[in-house]
Amino acid sequence: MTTMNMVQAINQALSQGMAKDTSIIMLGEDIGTDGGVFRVTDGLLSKFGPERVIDTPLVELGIIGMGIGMALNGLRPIVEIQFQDFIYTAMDQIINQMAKIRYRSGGEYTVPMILRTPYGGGIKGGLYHSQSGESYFVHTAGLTVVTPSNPYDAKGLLMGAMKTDDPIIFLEPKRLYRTIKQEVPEEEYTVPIGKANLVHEGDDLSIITYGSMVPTVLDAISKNKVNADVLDLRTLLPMDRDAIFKTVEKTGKVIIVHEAPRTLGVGAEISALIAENRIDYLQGPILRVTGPDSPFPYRMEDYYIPGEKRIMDAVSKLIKLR
Amino acid sequence: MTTMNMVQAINQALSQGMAKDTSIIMLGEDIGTDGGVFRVTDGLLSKFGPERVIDTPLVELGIIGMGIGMALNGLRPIVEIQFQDFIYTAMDQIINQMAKIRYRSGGEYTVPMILRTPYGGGIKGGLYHSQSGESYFVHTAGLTVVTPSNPYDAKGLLMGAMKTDDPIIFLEPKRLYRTIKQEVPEEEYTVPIGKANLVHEGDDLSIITYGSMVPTVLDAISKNKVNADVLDLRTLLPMDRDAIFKTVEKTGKVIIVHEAPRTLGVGAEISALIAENRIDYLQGPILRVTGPDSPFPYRMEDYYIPGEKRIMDAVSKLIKLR
Amino acid sequence: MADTKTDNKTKFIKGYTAMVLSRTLDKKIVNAQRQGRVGFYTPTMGQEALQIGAGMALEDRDLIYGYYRDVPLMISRGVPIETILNQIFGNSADISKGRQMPSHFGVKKFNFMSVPSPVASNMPLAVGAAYSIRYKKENKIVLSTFGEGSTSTPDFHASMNLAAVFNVPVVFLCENNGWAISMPVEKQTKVEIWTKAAAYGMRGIKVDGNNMLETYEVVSDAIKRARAGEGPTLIDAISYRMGPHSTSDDPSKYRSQEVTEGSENDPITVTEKLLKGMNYIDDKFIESIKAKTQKIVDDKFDECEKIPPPDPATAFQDVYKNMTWMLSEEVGGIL
Amino acid sequence: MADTKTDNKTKFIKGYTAMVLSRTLDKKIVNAQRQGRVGFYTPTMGQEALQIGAGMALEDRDLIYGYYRDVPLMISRGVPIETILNQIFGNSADISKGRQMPSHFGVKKFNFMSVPSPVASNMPLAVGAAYSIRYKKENKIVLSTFGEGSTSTPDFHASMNLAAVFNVPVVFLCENNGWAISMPVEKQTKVEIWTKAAAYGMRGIKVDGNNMLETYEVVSDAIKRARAGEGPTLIDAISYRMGPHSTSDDPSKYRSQEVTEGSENDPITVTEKLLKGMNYIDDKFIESIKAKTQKIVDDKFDECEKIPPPDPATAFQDVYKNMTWMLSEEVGGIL
Ligand SMILES: Cc1ncc(C[n+]2csc(CCOP(=O)(O)OP(=O)(O)O)c2C)c(N)n1
Ligand SMILES: Cc1ncc(C[n+]2csc(CCOP(=O)(O)OP(=O)(O)O)c2C)c(N)n1
Ligand SMILES: [Mg+2]
Ligand SMILES: [Mg+2]
Repeated sequence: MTTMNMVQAINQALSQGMAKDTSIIMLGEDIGTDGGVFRVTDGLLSKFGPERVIDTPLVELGIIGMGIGMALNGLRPIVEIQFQDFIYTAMDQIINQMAKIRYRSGGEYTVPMILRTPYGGGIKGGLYHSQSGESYFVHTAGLTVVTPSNPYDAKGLLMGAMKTDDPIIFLEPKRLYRTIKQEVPEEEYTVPIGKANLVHEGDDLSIITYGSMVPTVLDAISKNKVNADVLDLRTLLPMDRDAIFKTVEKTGKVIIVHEAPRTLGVGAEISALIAENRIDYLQGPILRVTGPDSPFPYRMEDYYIPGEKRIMDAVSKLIKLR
Repeated sequence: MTTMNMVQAINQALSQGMAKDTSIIMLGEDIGTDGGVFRVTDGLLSKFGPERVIDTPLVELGIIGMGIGMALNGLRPIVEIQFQDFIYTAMDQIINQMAKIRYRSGGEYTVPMILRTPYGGGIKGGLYHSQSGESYFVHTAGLTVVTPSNPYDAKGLLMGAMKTDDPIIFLEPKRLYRTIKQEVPEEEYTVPIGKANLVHEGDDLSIITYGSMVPTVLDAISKNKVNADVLDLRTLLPMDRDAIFKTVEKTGKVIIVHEAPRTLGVGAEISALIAENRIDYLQGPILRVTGPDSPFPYRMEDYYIPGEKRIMDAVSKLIKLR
Repeated sequence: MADTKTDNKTKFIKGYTAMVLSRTLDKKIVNAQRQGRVGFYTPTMGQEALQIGAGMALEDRDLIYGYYRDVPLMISRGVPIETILNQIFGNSADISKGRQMPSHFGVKKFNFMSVPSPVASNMPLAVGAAYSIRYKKENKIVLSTFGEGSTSTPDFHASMNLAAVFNVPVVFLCENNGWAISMPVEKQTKVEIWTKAAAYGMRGIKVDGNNMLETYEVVSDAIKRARAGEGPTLIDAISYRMGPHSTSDDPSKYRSQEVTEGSENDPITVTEKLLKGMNYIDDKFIESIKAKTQKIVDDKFDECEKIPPPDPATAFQDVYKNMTWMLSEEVGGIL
Repeated sequence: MADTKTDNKTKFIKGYTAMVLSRTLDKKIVNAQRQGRVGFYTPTMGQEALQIGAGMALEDRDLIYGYYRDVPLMISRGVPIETILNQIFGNSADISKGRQMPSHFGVKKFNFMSVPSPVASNMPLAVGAAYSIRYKKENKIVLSTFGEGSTSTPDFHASMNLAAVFNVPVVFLCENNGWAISMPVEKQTKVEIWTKAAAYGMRGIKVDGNNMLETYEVVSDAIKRARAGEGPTLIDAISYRMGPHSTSDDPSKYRSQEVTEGSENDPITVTEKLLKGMNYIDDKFIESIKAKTQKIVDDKFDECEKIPPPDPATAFQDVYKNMTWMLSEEVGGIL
């Protein structure tokens, strides 16, 4: 066990994965000599050489497309996109290629690859270095969407992703890159993809969240002594329906917290799943505490990202019922 | 009044709009000489000339980007994307530019433009000529998303869009292009953007739907004598919350029908809005009848698109309650 | 020398035979579409010489990242016409399980990558595959095909630059048929396509795509260089789209037909003249091969047409290795 | 002749003064960032000569579609440094209302279009604006700037081809500072940037971007052609990014500094030498202008720093002309 932050945990996962499996190869802008703008790939170039840690020209669709082609010919590429905000330039490659090749080829061709990218606000990045665009991927059948909320999960989910035979969008909450330190095993381990994690137990209500918002939620409830289940989804597609239903059945009161804009944010799907399948258990409205339906502001980012006040407003509303 | 199909109605709206307002200008692949692959722009080149009806090279991001630049300099461009399936190549221009310019410029710059594109299945187009990608746009603050379900609305909504000062995604349900004929006024009129249309009234339950699925729903309920409210949303962003709540309050039973995949389809947001605001009125689960979470198949498209059987299964489930 | 000559004779006659098969099949499918027996098709008429010339230059182990107008290329590679027809019908024998629109082939056994509709989107994949070939020290190259209209796309630009920068073993074959649906190449871009290669530091070369032999030479040379680690080439193979863009298209709206079947620029006419000039074939051979081919095509077409559609349940498999719970549930409600 | 000479003298001295102001402001902001007084910044040091040379060639009515490293260009256009500093602080006097990250300017009054982060994404907009200029018969041209790394993007390719095909009045100024974060231009693409113009049938030209006068000439010529309807030009202005990519970047990880302040390739040194050689300026002038400028920058910086942040409520306006009900509701819960 070593104490690590998320950057170190991801770096170690990459390093261990690449050491073991020579079919793993990395591509991205500034990931080599520079070690990545967030230093996540630091040291990998010198360990694995420029054939496996590839500094690429500035063209997201090209490097994702190349990754797909590598995957089709037997490799397991890991592509880094510098900021999730810039991924839209490659959306056709993601939606129409990466996600649909297994299907359209009748299962003849498969795309075992990982697309890593930092997302979310909190670093004073304004409109284009703060977005939480997970919905665009979660709506896309064929993709698997994962996001860790702590160093342990980051390493374990990434090691799991490296063994998966379908394309994975691995969303890294950049705000948490260095804020949480945790004991992380030096050895290899996997955290199962598709399984949520009940990170706090309580009887009064359920808070369902993921990624960057998990520490915020945990802080808010511990500070305010809220007796809540807190479910960290970890995988956004496919979602762990059983874990969601279990906590709903237990508490009957649900708050969903995420940073992405509300309209068709991931919370909409969680809410709809509950309203479709567990409505009889509900003792109140399903509340969403989310980023507003606007672009992400620079100076006022603390107003954008849900914080204690808004979480507690929702908690109070539900607690008051009955 | 003339009897028209949707192609004719849209063509007339474009023609009348362009005749009146010389700042309206059109761009797209094959929209000029060829009149568009669906013939929607037929005759416009000869009426308005090649400076205003522009046949472009094959590059969606370029023509959308050009449209934005035109809008910034005082024009009202209308861009046609040949199939919605191909729009992802331009997603960065749509999400990061078109939708965010008013905001990021502090309101100094605005983008009054329309992006028209046919969507949905039913023409044996397989994976890449059948997609219903509205969720990608509905999740994007800054856009307005409109989809007509009949020729009358198509003309009226489009004429309304031409007078709007923000970017509009105008989704044309290609399956309905020629299947419905209707009386459409020759003169100009607008159908308000942001307002849903109660296309059928009934007391037992509410079916909320839009675009290509409206005729299917109406057929199913009339054939099976279902006593339902049928709400045609017409605008998907922003949604007409009041109309949704009104019918929910009235019937307490809700089915949402759309063709797009279920997970984070527009139905998720409708369901979440109801679960958040009108849960006390509900007498049963909120059901979704949608396309499955898979790409769109060629040969088996009738299994993909929701039909009478699946709609009636949901109706029966709700009717049985109480 | 004598051997090369015999080799060439066999090769070219095989090429010509493939051209006849392609053309016969093409016309058969187009006619069947008019009768409502086929849903959709993108005719290849006019592009046989360049595709088959290129196909002849490839080894079986080489990878093809093609596009929707590559039936002659598949035929030259030896893909059975049943495989092609089953895809056209989307029946239960179709490799892609009836999922893709006709003309969107994929046959892994023949190293022919599954074709997407968004034009040029296969190109970056070709570059990645080529990179992986070198990384794995495989003795293969990648051939990537696309139309001249597709050179305007993001994917073309990305692929050209990446292929050049990484110096990977890929050959880009632009099937320049003069038209992108209704858009003539002159309005697509102001320069000749092959000249675009220079913008990436890549070799670019133009070839008469109606001449199977010349195309064969030029593609062979590019492949030899790629195999030797000398990097990618862009080949601009000039031909003419003799048919409509697709069976949904009416070219009379935007052009007058410049090359008709049997006219002197029809690549089949060109090839017949060439091979006759070399005394490789004669009129009798031509006549008999055409008749024989027609019979084969007619028979195979009828056979494949009879094959039942896929089991609807298969329409929703292969989204992932294992079906998600959402899809299982949804499919449960559908079937 | 005498007049032109006087004109030039005034113009070039003004240009030099703008360079000094740019450099002084740049260093001020970078230092302030190190002290935690500024959130982020992309230094422009090294690119002053080319930007101001270009700026001098423009008319006020011309439109600029620039990028995040264009402070000198804004200064040469006459944008007050308060406007720039208020954006850097994102305070309540900022035109973009504190919404954008520092360096992402936009000043409609000066026809400087709001800057996005995704590189090159302003370029297609520039082409559209240029089209609309011609359509509306306005006597304007568009200048679009971007870095050399941005030539690898989809947006560059799209814009170059569309501008050439439609022959619109746009000038593309590539600010070739040799680096895209850690990527040297030699690894970005195998050719010189200006040669890429030929792939689109566009004029391409290289210029010493450290030479304000040469850049002015070359840009003026391109603008003249654009204004005369002779179409677009790609200008490859060679310079060097003397600072880090941004205040978050540590260039020592990937390069050794090749041009330092005051060295012979520093564009300010180059310009001083040139103008001294023409007897337009002397050391005394240089000294006094630098001192004066420093004072102005220090004062303005302090002034702007004191301006309070925007009212939080404004953070959520301008998403649409009228606020949606969703956003009103959400903002209600936030404020
Ligand atoms: C990205 C994208 N945009 C639009 C289309 C619609 N479309 C299909 S084929 C075609 C023209 C392609 O022309 P070209 O590349 O020359 O190939 P050809 O059909 O002539 O063989 C267009 C515009 C598409 N398939 N993909
Ligand atoms: C589409 C996109 N991808 C990645 C980035 C991250 N990024 C910001 S600047 C930059 C390098 C740009 O280099 P260049 O175009 O040469 O301009 P310079 O910064 O040197 O002035 C990168 C990769 C971005 N802003 N946009
Ligand atoms: Mg073509
Ligand atoms: Mg640069």
